[in-house]
Amino acid sequence: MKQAAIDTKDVRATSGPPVLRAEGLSKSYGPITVLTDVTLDIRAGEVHAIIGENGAGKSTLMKLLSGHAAPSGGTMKMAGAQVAFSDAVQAEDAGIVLVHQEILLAPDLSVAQNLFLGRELSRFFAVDDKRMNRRTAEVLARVGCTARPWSRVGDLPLAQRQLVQIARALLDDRKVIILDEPTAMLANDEVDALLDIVRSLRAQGVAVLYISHRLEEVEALADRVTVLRDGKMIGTWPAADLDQRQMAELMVGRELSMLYPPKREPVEAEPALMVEDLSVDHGAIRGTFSVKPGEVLGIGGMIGAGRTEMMEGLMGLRPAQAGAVRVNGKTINKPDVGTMMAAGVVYLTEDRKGKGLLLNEGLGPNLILQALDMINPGLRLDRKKELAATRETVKEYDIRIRSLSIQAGQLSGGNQQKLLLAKVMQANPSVVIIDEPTRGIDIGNKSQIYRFIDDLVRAGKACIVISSELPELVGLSDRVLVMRAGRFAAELTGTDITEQNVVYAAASSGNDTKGRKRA
Amino acid sequence: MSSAEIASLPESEGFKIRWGDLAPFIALGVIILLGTMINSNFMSANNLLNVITRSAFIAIIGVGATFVIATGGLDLSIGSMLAFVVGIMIMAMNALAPALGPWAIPAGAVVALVVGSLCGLLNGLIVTVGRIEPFIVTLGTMGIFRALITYMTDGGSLSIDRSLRSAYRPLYFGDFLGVPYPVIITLVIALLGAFILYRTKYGRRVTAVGSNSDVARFSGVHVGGVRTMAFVIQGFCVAVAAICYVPRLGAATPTTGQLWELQVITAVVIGGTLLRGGKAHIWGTVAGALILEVIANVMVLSDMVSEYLVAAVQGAIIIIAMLAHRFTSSR
Amino acid sequence: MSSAEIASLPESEGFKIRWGDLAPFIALGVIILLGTMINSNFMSANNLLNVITRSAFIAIIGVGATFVIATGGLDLSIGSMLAFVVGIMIMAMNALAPALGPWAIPAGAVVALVVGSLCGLLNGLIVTVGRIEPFIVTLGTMGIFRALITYMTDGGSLSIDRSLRSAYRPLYFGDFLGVPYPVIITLVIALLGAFILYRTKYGRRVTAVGSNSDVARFSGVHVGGVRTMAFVIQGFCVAVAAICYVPRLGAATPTTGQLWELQVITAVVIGGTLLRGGKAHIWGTVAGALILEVIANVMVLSDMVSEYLVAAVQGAIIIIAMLAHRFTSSR
Amino acid sequence: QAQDKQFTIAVSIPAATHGWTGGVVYHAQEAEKQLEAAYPNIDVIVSTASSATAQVSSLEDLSATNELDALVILPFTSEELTGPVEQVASNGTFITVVDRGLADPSIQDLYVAGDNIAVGANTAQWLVEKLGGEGEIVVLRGIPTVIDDERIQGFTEVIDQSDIKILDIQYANWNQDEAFTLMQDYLGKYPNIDAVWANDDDMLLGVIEAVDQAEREDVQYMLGGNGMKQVIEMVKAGDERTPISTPYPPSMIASAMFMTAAQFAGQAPMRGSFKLDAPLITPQNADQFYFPDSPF
Ligand SMILES: Nc1ncnc2c1ncn2[C@@H]1O[C@H](COP(=O)(O)OP(=O)(O)OP(=O)(O)O)[C@@H](O)[C@H]1O
Ligand SMILES: Nc1ncnc2c1ncn2[C@@H]1O[C@H](COP(=O)(O)OP(=O)(O)OP(=O)(O)O)[C@@H](O)[C@H]1O
Ligand SMILES: [Mg+2]
Ligand SMILES: [Mg+2]
Repeated sequence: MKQAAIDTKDVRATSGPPVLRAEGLSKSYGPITVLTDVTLDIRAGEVHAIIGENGAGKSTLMKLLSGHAAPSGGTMKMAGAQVAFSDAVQAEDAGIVLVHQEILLAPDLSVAQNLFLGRELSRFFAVDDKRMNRRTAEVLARVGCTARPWSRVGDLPLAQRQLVQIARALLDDRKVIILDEPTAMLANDEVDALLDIVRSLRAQGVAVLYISHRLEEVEALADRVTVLRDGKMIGTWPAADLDQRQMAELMVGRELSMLYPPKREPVEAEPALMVEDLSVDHGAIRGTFSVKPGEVLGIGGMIGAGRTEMMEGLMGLRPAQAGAVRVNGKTINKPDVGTMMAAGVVYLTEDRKGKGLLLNEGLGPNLILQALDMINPGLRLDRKKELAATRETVKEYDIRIRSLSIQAGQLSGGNQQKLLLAKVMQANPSVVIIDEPTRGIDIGNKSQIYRFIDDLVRAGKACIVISSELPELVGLSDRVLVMRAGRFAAELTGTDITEQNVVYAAASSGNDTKGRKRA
Repeated sequence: MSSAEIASLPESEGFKIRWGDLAPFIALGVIILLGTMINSNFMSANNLLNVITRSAFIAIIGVGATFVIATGGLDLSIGSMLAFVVGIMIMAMNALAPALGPWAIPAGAVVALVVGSLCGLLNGLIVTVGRIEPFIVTLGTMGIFRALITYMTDGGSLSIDRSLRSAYRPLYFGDFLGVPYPVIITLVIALLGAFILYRTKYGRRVTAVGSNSDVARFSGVHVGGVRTMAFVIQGFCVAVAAICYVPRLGAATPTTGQLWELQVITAVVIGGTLLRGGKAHIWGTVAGALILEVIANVMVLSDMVSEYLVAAVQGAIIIIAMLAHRFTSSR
Repeated sequence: MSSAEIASLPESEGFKIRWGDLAPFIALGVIILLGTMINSNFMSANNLLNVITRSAFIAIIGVGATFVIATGGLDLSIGSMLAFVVGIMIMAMNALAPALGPWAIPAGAVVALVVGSLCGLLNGLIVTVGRIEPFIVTLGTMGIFRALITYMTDGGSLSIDRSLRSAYRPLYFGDFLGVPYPVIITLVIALLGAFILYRTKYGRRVTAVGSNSDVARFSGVHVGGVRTMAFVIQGFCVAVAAICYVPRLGAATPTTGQLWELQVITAVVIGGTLLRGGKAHIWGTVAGALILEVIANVMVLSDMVSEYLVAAVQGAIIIIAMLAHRFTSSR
Repeated sequence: QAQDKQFTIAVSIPAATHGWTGGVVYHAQEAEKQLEAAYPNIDVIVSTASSATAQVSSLEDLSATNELDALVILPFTSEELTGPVEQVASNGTFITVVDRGLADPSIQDLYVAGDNIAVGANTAQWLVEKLGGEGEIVVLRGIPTVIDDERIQGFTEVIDQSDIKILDIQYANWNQDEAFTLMQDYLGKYPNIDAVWANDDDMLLGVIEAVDQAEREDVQYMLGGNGMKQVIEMVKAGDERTPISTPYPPSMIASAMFMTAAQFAGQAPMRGSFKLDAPLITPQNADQFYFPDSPF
């Protein structure tokens, strides 16, 4: 996978002194224990990968190490001396910085303002914007982010925001840098750039804690691997001793079956969804496409190619006009989420925190929000049905929780994704558009989601999958459309669907997402 | 996780009553206790009935305000809107009285409900279609309604026809099995509000919109519609309060309902509804209205503060009550 | 705007002025145009100077309110706080006058600044340490300050010593090179506010806290401190307004500054600052204060509307102005 | 003065925020119509203001944009308006002050005064007589302003000389609702109340409602003030609990306007002070104080 990223594996001595040592760390939220007795040491100049299933407690452990949460038990030592961080700032002062799995930036501030928040540079009494912008531009360039230092963060695409977060961690010299799923929102080029950065950090003697569900990255990068399962530590191994399959099995605690289901036979049918000359954001994005029942249509392209915008436009979530939209032969005049859903088309957003889930609501309200009218024919809300649907979903989608009264925001990232998927499926759609289906999903659950999509399509439904993860796109799709700069650049079918072809089509006329016209 | 484990997960329902949600009721209890200690007359049936009956207005309007605030809105026009609706209702009743006799009262009430809902609709449409901050919109309509009632009363007062007065009076002063009608009406409105908020699809959408309007939009919720409807509910509740209000003094004046908006919003917030939206407590609002009314009552009954300082003590008590319930209920 | 265009722009700064940010100034222009058409006297130098001078109060307090609102707070107590500070200042000046003569004026002004800042500190501490909604806290302190001024004036009024009157008067009525002092003070306060907000670390943190307080906290920003400081700045600005206020009216009464909070918040919001925090426009606030004052002035000059309806027309104009600039500036 | 010259008279009064000021606005507007009809060369500009600050602003606006020959003003408060009116007077404008005198009386050319102290004192006098110099009473105050202050002052000065005890005194902001609520609480607090003084007829209506609801027989007298239409009707009808009121007619603004206009109509130059009496309104003389068309 991620071909470009994987070169010869650099095996390194991992006997440096521990810069940070956790002893018997545990964490509970009220009666719920999410982490028990984790002992771990992190050495200077190593890349230490933490892997585990969704909800295993990886992010929680990282929050403890970086002062974002206080442990319920256990101790931490730096260079032999016991430390306790009362907040993230203390940890940062001690040289430990965490890049969150979720985006944590102030949307109203500029990139540079976010990067330097809390430690602004100043001259006399005034902040020195020039210098901060200059330094921001430098780090942004280093992580391969094309955003400008003065762009408002709230206006940036998710991937760019992720890079900004990483850039923030690189601004000062650190002893320990923790990256919690930094690549989940990135596509190939950015991932490569990031891996290079991690390697150079290691070369400078920085300890990097690295969390990823992309095991190929772990294999390519890590010196040691620690596996967590159900909040417990399974063990730490030199990365050289494990291959991807072994890692996966250690995480899941059982043998894994095939990742991708076998491809289906091509079907002959009228398209389930037909979109003619859709024009989004005043023509910045245009395209015609259709998908048949029993087909998975993959949409590839680089970040910023306009895939998300195209689908949001189709659903009436941003200004758009279409020549024609037909669902199962029926013409839809003015598409919006409601009418599209009634016609059988649903869209699963890539921004699960901002646009997908009500983070401070429980599972039930989130689950049934979209399909309220279908689940409840009258005006009344049937809470029994809601509860039943919630229980059903927790089981069917294997959402790992310890109490049904948990809030969506308290779920681990991967479990949030599953809840979101379950939410759009409540509407019982015939066409499902999924933007980044497995963002932040562990390997065991990935195959589960793939199987889920396969079942769906075999049951005669149609599926559009937008994915920046090439193996996924290739492994799932019956047909792939590749977008470049707001237009469809290529259509691949059958054996033409390969990672190389997608990459080539996505980038062929140069790396020019910048040239894209915006209104 | 095995399915056996899932089945054994605790029921979510039984879990819903949280300590924090009880805070306004506890605060109410404490203030009542205080009142009892300060003046022995406080606990007299008569005094309690007076206070509870009086709180009906703020409570009824508060139910509507809970909807608006839960969607992330705010309505500053409610006090003036009340005055305007009262004015229109009295004019309608007076005009209909010669023809309909006492039936002019229900007819006027219907007029009030329609006018109130329309006023709410106006607010809602300007906010959603015009996409202007509710604060500004309702500050504007506050001025408009207030000016209209001043105009309608010529700056003086507009009283209900004598012939209707005695037939209408019992709606405020009468009771059913000892429970004053305004209290019954408050209960009905609060029950209805709670039903809509907690037991209907619309209620779900209200909290969804208030909690994250983008998520709601992406889930196919018609955000503008939900918001507008909340303002309409608010207008309807104002009209119900107006219907209970007229039999009490029988007149509209330019000062009718002045500054009630602040009282209503305070009641809603004391009740545990978040001003930024997404969380709504109908019964908390009712408790909040009672708290305000009881504090005012206790202030008059107690002999301790100079008349100049009543407002200060009242303000301080509200802050202290909030502080107390913050520090008792915070984990 | 295309990214190509962005790239061709010079350095960052050129980017900051957005079309939407100009909206309040355009609205101001339109309303001035309207005023000119309605009454030929509107454009007279005398009238314009009066209006601009008068708007100083709301503008100065508005600068402080911009800080509070930018952090996601709200201060309803400003009107009463003004009255309270005016009262304390007059008492201080009168007490010092026999000893200090005209020097009692600057001494009293210093007292006012200290008292104002302390009042703001009080609000800020209750909000941040007590973790209570600013709406409730400042509603409470609004009652407290109002009661205190009522107490201080014994329900009547408290006027400044005649001996100080003439020495103090020029601060409102005088001018420097034709520019009235209140206008100069407003400019200084707005410049200072803009500098603090846009050019200092503290200002950065103000918007960060309003935009996302969690992020700010993780970044080592002392969120409570920033919020509290914003309230202190608000208190300071109220005191500055009080210093300009006294020479104009010479007395404090229990109704001084009543409902100014609504005007100030309106000015801030019209100016483009978001009520939810995270975005602040000092100069927009100043324009907003001018807009409100010009509308009131035009209402007085035009003889077209019944006295009763002035408030209605004023409310309608504000809404229409907001609607207009929404629809002209939307993308 | 010559008939062909145009005269401008500005009238600055409080906005109609409650009953009495509503009456002021009404009478000012009526007088404006009558004056302009009677004297084509006189232009009357009526301007209302909702606070002292707004009144100062409107004074500035009026004098900046018009050549004012006369200003008729009912000031919000004495102290605050003194300076600004002085400013207007310095341009040679004829100043008529209504109701509340300025802090510096030399500024005003004509003063038509209501006597708020007398309103309180006369009512108190009557009460002392009726109650035989002893008893227990409660008082409702208006909005904390000079008018309210003066009335209360006049009232308490007289009461203090008798054995009547003022049980309680609280603000009800000249608002019917608040008066109703406050009276309910008074009734709950005090088992015996001989009389109530509401200081304003608007509040009196709320008080009566509360007493009626409580069916309290001990309350012998409920008195207001200002001469509101509804209350005069009660007085005329010989109501036992409200047999009197005190006039504080909002029409004084109209009188002031007519007197001011007389300066320019040429017949009668008028200067000096005209103090309106606050005689008791009794069933016998009530007709004189009854204006069925006024909103107040
Ligand atoms: N505030 C909280 N209250 C209760 N439970 C919580 C809270 N935060 C996290 N949890 C629970 O802790 C467990 C571990 O979550 P964590 O985010 O550490 O998982 P993770 O290993 O990072 O998973 P993923 O790969 O999906 O990101 C989950 O079951 C989650 O629901
Ligand atoms: N170059 C750019 N400059 C500014 N905003 C951009 C740019 N590219 C994309 N965006 C914004 O990012 C969001 C998502 O981007 P888009 O739909 O183009 O990405 P995509 O092709 O779906 O890629 P991915 O979802 O994998 O990030 C949209 O809101 C879009 O406006
Ligand atoms: Mg995680
Ligand atoms: Mg996308």
